[in-house]
Amino acid sequence: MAIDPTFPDPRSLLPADRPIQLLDADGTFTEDPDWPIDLDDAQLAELYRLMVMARQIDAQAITLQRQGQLGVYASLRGQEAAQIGTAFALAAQDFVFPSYREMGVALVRGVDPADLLHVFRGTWLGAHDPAKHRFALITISIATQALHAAGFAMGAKLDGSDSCAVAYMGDGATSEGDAHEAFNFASVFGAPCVFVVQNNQYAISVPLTRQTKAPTIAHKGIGYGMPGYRCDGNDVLGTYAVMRQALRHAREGNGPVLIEAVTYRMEAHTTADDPTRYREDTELEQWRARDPITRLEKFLRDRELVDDEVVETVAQAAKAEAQSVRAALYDAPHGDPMELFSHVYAEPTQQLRDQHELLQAELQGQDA
Amino acid sequence: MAIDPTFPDPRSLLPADRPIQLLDADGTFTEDPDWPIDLDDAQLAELYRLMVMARQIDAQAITLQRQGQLGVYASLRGQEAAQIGTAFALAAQDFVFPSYREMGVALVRGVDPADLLHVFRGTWLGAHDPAKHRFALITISIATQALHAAGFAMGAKLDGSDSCAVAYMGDGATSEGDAHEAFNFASVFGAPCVFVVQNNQYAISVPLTRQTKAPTIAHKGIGYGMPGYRCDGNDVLGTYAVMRQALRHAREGNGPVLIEAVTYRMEAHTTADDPTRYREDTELEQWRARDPITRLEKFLRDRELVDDEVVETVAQAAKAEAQSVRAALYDAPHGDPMELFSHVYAEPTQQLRDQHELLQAELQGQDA
Amino acid sequence: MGAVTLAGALNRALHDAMDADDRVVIFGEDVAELGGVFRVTDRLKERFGEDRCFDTPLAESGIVGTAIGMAMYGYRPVVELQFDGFTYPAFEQITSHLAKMPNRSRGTVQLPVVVRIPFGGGIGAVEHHSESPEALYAHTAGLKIVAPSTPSDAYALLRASISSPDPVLFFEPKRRYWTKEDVELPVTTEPLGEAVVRREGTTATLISYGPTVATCLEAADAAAEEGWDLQVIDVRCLVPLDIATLVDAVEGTGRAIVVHEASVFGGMGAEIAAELLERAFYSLEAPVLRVGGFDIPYPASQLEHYHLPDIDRILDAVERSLAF
Amino acid sequence: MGAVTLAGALNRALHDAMDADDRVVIFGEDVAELGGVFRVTDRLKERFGEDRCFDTPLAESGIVGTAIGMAMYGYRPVVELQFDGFTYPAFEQITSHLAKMPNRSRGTVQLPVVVRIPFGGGIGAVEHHSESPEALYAHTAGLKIVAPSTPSDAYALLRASISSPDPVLFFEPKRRYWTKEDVELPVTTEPLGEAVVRREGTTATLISYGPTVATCLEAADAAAEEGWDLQVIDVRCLVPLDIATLVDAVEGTGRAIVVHEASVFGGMGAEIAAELLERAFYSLEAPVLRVGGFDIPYPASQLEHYHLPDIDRILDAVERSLAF
Ligand SMILES: Cc1ncc(C[n+]2csc(CCOP(=O)(O)OP(=O)(O)O)c2C)c(N)n1
Ligand SMILES: Cc1ncc(C[n+]2csc(CCOP(=O)(O)OP(=O)(O)O)c2C)c(N)n1
Ligand SMILES: [Mg+2]
Ligand SMILES: [Mg+2]
Repeated sequence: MAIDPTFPDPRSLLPADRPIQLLDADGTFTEDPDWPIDLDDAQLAELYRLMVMARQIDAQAITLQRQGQLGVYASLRGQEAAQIGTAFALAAQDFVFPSYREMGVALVRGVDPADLLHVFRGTWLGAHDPAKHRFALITISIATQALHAAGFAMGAKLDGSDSCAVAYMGDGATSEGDAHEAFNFASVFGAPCVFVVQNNQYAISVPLTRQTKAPTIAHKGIGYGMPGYRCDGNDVLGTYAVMRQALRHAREGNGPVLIEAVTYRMEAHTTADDPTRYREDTELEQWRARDPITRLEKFLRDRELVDDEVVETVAQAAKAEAQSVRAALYDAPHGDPMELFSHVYAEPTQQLRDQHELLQAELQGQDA
Repeated sequence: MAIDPTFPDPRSLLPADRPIQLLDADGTFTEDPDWPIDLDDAQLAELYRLMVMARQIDAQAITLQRQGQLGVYASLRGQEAAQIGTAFALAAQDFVFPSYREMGVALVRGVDPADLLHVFRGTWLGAHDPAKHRFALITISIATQALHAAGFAMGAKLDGSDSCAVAYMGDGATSEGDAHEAFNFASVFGAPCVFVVQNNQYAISVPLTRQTKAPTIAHKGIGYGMPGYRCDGNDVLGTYAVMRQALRHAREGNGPVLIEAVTYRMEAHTTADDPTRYREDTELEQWRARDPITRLEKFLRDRELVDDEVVETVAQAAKAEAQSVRAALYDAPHGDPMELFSHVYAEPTQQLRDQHELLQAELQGQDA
Repeated sequence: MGAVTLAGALNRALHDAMDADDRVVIFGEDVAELGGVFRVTDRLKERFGEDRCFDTPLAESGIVGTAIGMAMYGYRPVVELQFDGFTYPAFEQITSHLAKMPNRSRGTVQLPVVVRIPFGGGIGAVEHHSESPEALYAHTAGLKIVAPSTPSDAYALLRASISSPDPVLFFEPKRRYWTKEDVELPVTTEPLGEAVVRREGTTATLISYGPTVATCLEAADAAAEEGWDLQVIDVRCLVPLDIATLVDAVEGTGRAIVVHEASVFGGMGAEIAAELLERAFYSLEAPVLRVGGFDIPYPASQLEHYHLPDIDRILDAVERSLAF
Repeated sequence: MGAVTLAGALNRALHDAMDADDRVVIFGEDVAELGGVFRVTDRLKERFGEDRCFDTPLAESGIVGTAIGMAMYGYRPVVELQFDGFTYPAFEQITSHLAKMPNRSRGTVQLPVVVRIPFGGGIGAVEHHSESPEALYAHTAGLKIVAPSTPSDAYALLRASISSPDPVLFFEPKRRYWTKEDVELPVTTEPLGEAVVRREGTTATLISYGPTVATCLEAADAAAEEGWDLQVIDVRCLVPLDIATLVDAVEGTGRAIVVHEASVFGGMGAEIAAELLERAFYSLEAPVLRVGGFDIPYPASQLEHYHLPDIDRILDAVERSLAF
């Protein structure tokens, strides 16, 4: 009745007392032999480029929403390191199951950001092919995608493949029953799955203290027999190193890992939200000082991997990309309404055929 | 971003390496200053009486089912210490939210066992008044009652009352989303709630290893910032001591506690189940040697609180009680079908009035 | 008299109910600090304190499940599920417990719980924020299902729901939150289960509830120009359903069209049509027709106007009805 | 030819489907070691190994949610939810994902998942083990809903469901698991979406599915003694619903009665009645009547026979229909 003696010391599943951090808020790098990184200069520069790009497109999306071009948009500002560091560690064969805030991850996966934004625009419910970039459609029902990731990973394991599934989710999402069931299924089946919780301190207006009394979110791992890693989510080298280790752990058949990336949502929850109702500017200031891009830039400048010119080039490229996203969306026509009836079933039912006709008649009536 | 320094060492929330045990399988008592007990001789004898009673009525219920008097029955055999030890620590004002296997708890609360069995008989969906003994109706949808307990405890806290809510559940139940949400709500609201998980090693045919890879179920507590206590569920003094402490913790405003009582389901899952399909006799033998009643009896004999005569008297009383339960059920008439339409709403709807009439006509037609 | 929005009327109803009975407590996601994503619970925390109006973790089964426990303790919880599409995680607690507890306990346990649900489309929202799941709940005995269409009804019916000894799912027509009405609150509480004739008419009867009642009234106005005199009935409560009023209406006009946003297949229109068929068979001069959303997943917002029943679709149905 | 039970036919269908396609995997609570509480998955683990048939933790949302992920990987999961009343924890995964994914992904993601659900009452079970929740799922576009009534249909329709590119909820009439039929398996697979006339007749049409088809046939036999010649239609698939066959029938007899165990209010009978009203208006000599369970929580087992539709209740409805 004692704990199985072959079980490694359960305490080894707990996160360390302080979050893993390789790059501090000032951009000072401290190596940690437990969390090695293997990035060459070009890769470091690429991380920087991706983060700047993400921020720029994000800003463009907010503008587009203000101009009535998007229905709503959920900004990732402040979370660039958490997203891009972790996504950068993925292998091509891995499959990502995002929430609605993962434009940074999408960028790394090569998904066209305009396609993602078409969903927020309301052109279509889904506008990219998930199989192509191994990046699922965004998920709005909180935490439900974690189960899809667990199931995908169970499939990968059955099939003997070396794909990992990765679920991205928020701090609030950890409260849902589905998060729990996903952690548990992945762990019971030893499935190669990594759960990346971006703890951005809020679920809309609800702060973390109202979400859980756990010492940290990473402390939830032990309850499933999976390691919980906790890292500074604004340190792109830290998030990369931790994700790299988590993927290796999962890929080698050791089951899932829970990662808590401690970060902050610098913008409103979505463009529909008014955060002044529930949080103080001073908090924002504190986090601004921990900006993930600034610190990476400092680090790269110190290493002379980046100078004013590079910074400018990257900024211009990001602006150009944002501009092309804008062009793709601005006043884009809406989709073909007759496609509403497609893909409900492989073959339309009698009702769908009738309704197809009805809508066609309505549209012709309006034209007439 | 470090763990809140005012937070006590999170590791203090973890269970000890070995389950808490005061009375070993041979009935030898070892005091533990961390888990004091305060029972006088009469109370010790009462624990014994209740356990014998529970076993006897349980056996009677199985017989009644075999004789076609109950539709189905879920035996608690083997779990008497887990149930009666914990329930014995309850205060009158506490409120119990059971699953379907808690006849032992019900006995301690003073619920008429015949009333509980009427539910398994199918006479009514619920046959006792939950408010009277502060014991809710049995719950069959796994883990759902844990949320009712959490909500009740939230109410008690808002009201400034000193009631605790207690949810009983199985090891399998810990896999459901509702268990997770209940642990979390109780903890976030600091509600006086104790979750008693009777880990009887199986959920129907599914063994614990297929239910969770957690080091132990008690290790789930830390993920909610609540202490996880793990005890030998076949030691009635241990379960009592642990529950007493948990209730004190909760009642004093420290929030919920998770208790794992390690025990074994000696019978089939229910009378409809065939356990030979999924478990070995040798396992049963091992657990028979850890029987909760035998060990308490040994202890009481050693203390000279019980002798052959007492044992005989208690056995006779239990048999008499089981006999009266049998009498209350055997060939009892079924309920009044016209009551089916009552209590659906405080006032019946038009449909219900029509259907009431329809059924009345049908019954008259049959009489005619 | 002042112009009151539907959201404002709901806020006032919550306020007045909390004032009248200190067992009324409000909780859900973002209801306290933020005042709800639609501000329906605005300032209630400030006014009544955080014991009476508080935010919960993000878990809908948790919200309804703990509301049940709180009601068993003696409170009258009024909880919010943030959007229609997020009621589904709470489906088991609603269907297996909230609905059944009074009956299975033979009346010894009452659950005076109100679950508020902003529902329906037309606000340009993303997925899962525009659903009309009322039929998914109306099929389960034990739940009252309410769906107001005007500010004064929103007030009156929410007060009645909070006072009801039965559990109530209260569907708020979210695209009508900003609809205004000149009315002095409080208005008298309406009993649950009474439909109301919103407009008298003789050509045919439009039957609706929630957000599409206004659409039906607009359709009736437009129809007047074509010489059709349409009656409009606001059902208000789907359970209990006021069949007498509906039968009365159809006995008058001989023709009925049920209008709702939900997909037609298996929607409330089916139940209403089936009831009218049975109870007003000889009065029906045409089949009861159903106008609703298509039998498809709720579409992306730029396409939702194709999906939602509008004046044209309603009048087309009137025409089809008249052709019988 | 040999006598095959309905449960046996399902077991054989699973076996043959696994044999034919090694992407077919089976999981759920107690399906592997135990072979399912009704033994429908008996010996599949022994035959195909524990990679193809395995037990899961006790969590229904988990079962359906991981089935979706597995299907996205490329498998064809056939999962079991142990009882009708335990489908509700999976409601969100079924309604918001399983049903919608193909449409929202514009066909790029297919979800060939079958969810097996033993459903209905009449077996003397405890609470939540006798529900008929089919209407709660049929209202959501994107799901196919199948409910066989005979062993050979059970085989044929389960094979068709597993082959279907669309997600299917497969409702198994649990009180008919032991019904026998003389049939040689495999039988040819039936396409999903075709009703079948089980008995020809001219007086009136009984329309049913799943467990109550047999009751209807018994009622028709009993009615024959009274000189009534009842037609019996087994709908078999609720979605897609074979309306043409139903309309045909009603054009023949002029009278229809829909029979199911589910509560009448908001049940499938409403949809069928509303469709027939609209599509066969001039043929109806009486309203389409509905015979079902009462609008109450499913009762305790000793009282369930009062609740469930039986021969008397069906014949009483025939009489009422004929009185029009
Ligand atoms: C099941 C469900 N409930 C409620 C919502 C409404 N909602 C959208 S986002 C959100 C907060 C999510 O917080 P978190 O998980 O921390 O992610 P973040 O938005 O901070 O990235 C809520 C409550 C939802 N989308 N899904
Ligand atoms: C939501 C739900 N799913 C499935 C079931 C079917 N079922 C009844 S008991 C049981 C196993 C429960 O195991 P556990 O929680 O360990 O309790 P035990 O029976 O061992 O006391 C299952 C799967 C159920 N009752 N409720
Ligand atoms: Mg967050
Ligand atoms: Mg168990």
